Amino acid sequence: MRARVFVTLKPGVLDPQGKAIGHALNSLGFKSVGDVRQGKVIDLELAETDREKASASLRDMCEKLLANTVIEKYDIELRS
Amino acid sequence: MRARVFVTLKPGVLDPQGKAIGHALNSLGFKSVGDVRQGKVIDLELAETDREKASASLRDMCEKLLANTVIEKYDIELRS
Amino acid sequence: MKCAVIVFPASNCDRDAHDAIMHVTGTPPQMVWHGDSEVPDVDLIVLPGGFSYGDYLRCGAMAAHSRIMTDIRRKAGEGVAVLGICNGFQILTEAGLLPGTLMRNAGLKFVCRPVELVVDESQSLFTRNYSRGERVTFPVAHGEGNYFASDDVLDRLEAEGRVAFRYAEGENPNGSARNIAGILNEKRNVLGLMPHPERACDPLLGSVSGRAMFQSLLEKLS
Amino acid sequence: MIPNNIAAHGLSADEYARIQQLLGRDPNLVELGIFSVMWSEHCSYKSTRAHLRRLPVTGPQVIQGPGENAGVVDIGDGDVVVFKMESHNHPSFIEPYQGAATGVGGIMRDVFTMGARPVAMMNALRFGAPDHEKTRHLVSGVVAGIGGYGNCMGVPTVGGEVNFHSAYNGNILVNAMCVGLARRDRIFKSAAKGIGNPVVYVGSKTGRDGIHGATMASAEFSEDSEEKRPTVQVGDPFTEKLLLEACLELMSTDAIIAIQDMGAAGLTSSSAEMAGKGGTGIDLDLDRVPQRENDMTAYEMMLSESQERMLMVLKPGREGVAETIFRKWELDFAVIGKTTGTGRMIVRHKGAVVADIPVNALSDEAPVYQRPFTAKSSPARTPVEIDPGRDIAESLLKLLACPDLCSRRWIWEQYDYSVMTDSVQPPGGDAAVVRVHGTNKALAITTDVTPRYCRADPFEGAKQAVAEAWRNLTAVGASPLAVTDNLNFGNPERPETMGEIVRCIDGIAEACRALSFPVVSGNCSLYNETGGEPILPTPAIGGVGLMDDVAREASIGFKRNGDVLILIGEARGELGQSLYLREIESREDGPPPRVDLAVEKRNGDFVRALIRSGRTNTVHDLSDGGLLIAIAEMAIAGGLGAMLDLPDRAAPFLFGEDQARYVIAAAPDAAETVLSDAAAHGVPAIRIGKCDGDRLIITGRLSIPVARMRSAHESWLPSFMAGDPASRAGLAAS
Ligand SMILES: Nc1ncnc2c1ncn2[C@@H]1O[C@H](COP(=O)(O)OP(=O)(O)O)[C@@H](O)[C@H]1O
Ligand SMILES: [Mg+2]
Repeated sequence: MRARVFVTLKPGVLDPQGKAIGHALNSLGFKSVGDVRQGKVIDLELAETDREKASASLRDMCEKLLANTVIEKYDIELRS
Repeated sequence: MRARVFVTLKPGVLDPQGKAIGHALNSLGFKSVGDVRQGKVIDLELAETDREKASASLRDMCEKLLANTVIEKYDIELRS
Repeated sequence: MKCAVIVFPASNCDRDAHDAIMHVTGTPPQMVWHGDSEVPDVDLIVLPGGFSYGDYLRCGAMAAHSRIMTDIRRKAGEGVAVLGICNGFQILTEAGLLPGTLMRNAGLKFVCRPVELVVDESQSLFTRNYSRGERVTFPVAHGEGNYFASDDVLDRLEAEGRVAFRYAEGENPNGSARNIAGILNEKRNVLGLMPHPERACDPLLGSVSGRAMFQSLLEKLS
Repeated sequence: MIPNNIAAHGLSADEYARIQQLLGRDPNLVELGIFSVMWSEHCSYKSTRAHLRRLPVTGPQVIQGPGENAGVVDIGDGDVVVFKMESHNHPSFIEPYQGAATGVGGIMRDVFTMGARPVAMMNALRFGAPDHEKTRHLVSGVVAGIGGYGNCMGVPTVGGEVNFHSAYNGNILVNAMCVGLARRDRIFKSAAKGIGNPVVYVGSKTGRDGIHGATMASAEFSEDSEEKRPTVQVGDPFTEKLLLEACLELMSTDAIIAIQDMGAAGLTSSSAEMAGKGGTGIDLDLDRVPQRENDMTAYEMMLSESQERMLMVLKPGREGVAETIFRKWELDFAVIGKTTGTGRMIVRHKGAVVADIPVNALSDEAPVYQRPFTAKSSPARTPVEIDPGRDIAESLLKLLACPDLCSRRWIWEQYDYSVMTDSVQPPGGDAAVVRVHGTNKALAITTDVTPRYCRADPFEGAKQAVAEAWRNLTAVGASPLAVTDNLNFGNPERPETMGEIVRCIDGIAEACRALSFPVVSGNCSLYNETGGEPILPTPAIGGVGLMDDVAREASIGFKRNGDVLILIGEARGELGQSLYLREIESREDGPPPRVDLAVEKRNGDFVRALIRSGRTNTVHDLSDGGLLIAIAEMAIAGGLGAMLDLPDRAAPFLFGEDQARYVIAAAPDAAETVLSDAAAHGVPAIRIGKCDGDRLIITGRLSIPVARMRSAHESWLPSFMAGDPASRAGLAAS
């Protein structure tokens, strides 16, 4: 099974990089760009066929390692 | 309109981060984890209502700034 | 004073920490491999700077799960002194031994330069040889030293006198909240800081203001 | 073999015929690939080899000259310094971050392969004109890449050089130098000796990274999907750091017979070179090579340039010791073959022999060319006409802020220059000073070349590059030891370019010989040209010197009010090819300054003796921008002004780039001795003022606050770089 995990900053946590990207886009002439936030996406191959088990295990991975829950939240997407 | 841009390494390009994450997950006991690849996700607010135009503009942003097309590819997702 | 320096994969200030401790205290610390299950019986554990696990995913995130960390957590709980410098600080926050986290520098670039710090708290194992308000110069060298915590946590750190070092006004190299450069845990036996005291122990290198930290520890822990 | 395919592999018809003759048959595709990389300019030095023989490479201090992974020089007490410089120009233009990062990784491997721990990195960079559309993007990516790799390795990057010129618009130069320390009796080499010894692969897995561009065009790959395309090499400094520690750990045992990093042309060149040098044959079994991708072909594996890999020949029976160490560091380890007595390189894949080539056909039989060249004659030494009415203060401030003279702080603050706690002189001075850990000795390191001089007069220009490196080492108090060079030029098949190569090599040879400054390692990077426009000839010189007592070092910053300023060396007012001409008069012409090597040596030896005797610890050599710029830099570095009393106040005197000169500052009583000593040694020396206050003053002509000079000097690069969206958005390090 393949899975995709999104790790993004919690709302309210300042994202200097996202802000910098927004500025850069504006100065490149993309005037319609407003707020920008940057996060991570992690694609994993799992030797697991049970969706429930895969989900649970991914949540566990996020809590333990993939996200820093002081500032980040995560979302899990199972694929195929 | 809100948009999400995924920037990920092209297949075949070495992903040292992904490799290290996979390794770390394995040694944390997540034995079912195989290949891992890490990418970026960029969420943008756009003051644009036309989906076509938004898409074109996002592609342009990716080519010009958001992705390093020598080693990365991008995918665009329009939301709402 | 018995001391251990932990070596993680791609620690790179382990030797510098070793030498500074040796230089100031006269006793060489033991170098302890991250894969070991136990730290020997010591008075001070140092988590050195570097790029443990390449700083991949998040700085310090993978090292925080090293085998040795279980014992470090236990010993810290028992009151053994723990000093995390730079990457060591990042590891301590990732391991939950210190609150908050270190985000990417506000300037988005790695920054290496000597910076002026103000000692904000001299009541600790680590800082008792400094006086409060004293200015010291330590080099920084990091890409992710921008200290972040919620306002409550920051208020509490300040109220409890747990901000050990701040960047002097106008010197903040990374955008860190309230100019915080180093903090103590609640029991005040764990210190994490981004600047490098071990690079400030030799007059040839421009500053010796790091020595007082190792001297404080030596006097208190011997 | 299809003619197209031969051309796509960069081989000429004659070369192909020679291959057929050496093999006694047509090569197959794998063999063609192997020949193409081994006979490439990069690996075989076919255009330069005949000329490089003219360089002086020996001396009592030299332990290993050119020919191994890096040069080795004795620094006493059983210690040796190991160093080399290498280019990663083309990859850095394509992908600046990864190109520069893997350049750093590659040169570090060259040094630790020899058994040395890297202790310092330098980088010599050339970019296009500041207003060229790609320049900012390339600067931010290259600098981030160098920092990204070097910082993670924990090796301080302590200096370098940067120039901007439109001749580099389409071909930037990224030359990285690594300096390491080893024990004299623990040096490792690459000659595979003995028969039946295991050949071991360690480090990262092999992928389709950076496979020779020819693969794109060759038949076998024409219908490949996007997935199978060769890719840009991505560096993994984390793995390299583990590889470094693991290799040094293994080197402390006696398991290794030979070791060679896998650099350009990876497995092919490392195995062929080890066997070639050892006079053995080598058998490789590609099925045992750790692979990152599925279904890799033999061709791909032999040509892959995946980073962070090493090949070793071990003593039989020591595989276990080695494997334990590499597993501890969580690195791949595989026995992939053995040395043989056949003198052939035999490669097997999936049970079949896919290549069978006499080893000497790849090395000894590689082509060497005497390419035709036209050597430029030296330009006439007619006086350079300038506008005498210009305001000095304005010229000074303009020069201090110009791209080639302004402060490089924006760059070096992105490099961890203080890790390892031995960087006694960080970037910003004439040479970096790095203490030999745990001793009172120190190394001085510099990189130099002035390409505009080399374009005008390749011979004088190359002499100047060596002289400037030697002078920079001298200016901190070091005895110059030896040189590594990085010869960056355009297309050698053009006689004018070949002429530049030949004359530059002659100039280096002459200067190195005169200064007893032998060349112990180096690298050539040719074909740096786009659309028929070659780069400026850029023979970068990396110099290393030794100080016996690190406490006796000199630095450029003014230190005390009242110190007397003395100009050492003769001022002729040479403005040809000067920055003054270029920046103030908008002209790049005239002859470059003359280099009199005997005078250079005499003046330098005198200055070094002054530093060692403690008469001065404030010294700056004169180079780009001349006397007034040097004094301004000294004032800015020390935060202290000066009151000047000069015999001449015209631009040629103030901004001329005459060689063999220094400005020193000494306490008043020491200054008297300096002047009389100089007279006794026949060294021109005149008093030119004193350190004083917070302004630079030439009574009646000039009075500028040091703070004003500092802001002019410090602001250009940061404000220039602020114009790069990717840099501002922090995306350089993607
Ligand atoms: N790319 C770079 N990386 C680090 N330091 C650099 C770089 N370029 C220049 N520097 C430093 O800036 C200072 C001035 O450089 P330069 O003008 O080339 O010196 P010099 O004229 O003495 O050779 C030196 O200390 C040099 O090491
Ligand atoms: Mg100089």
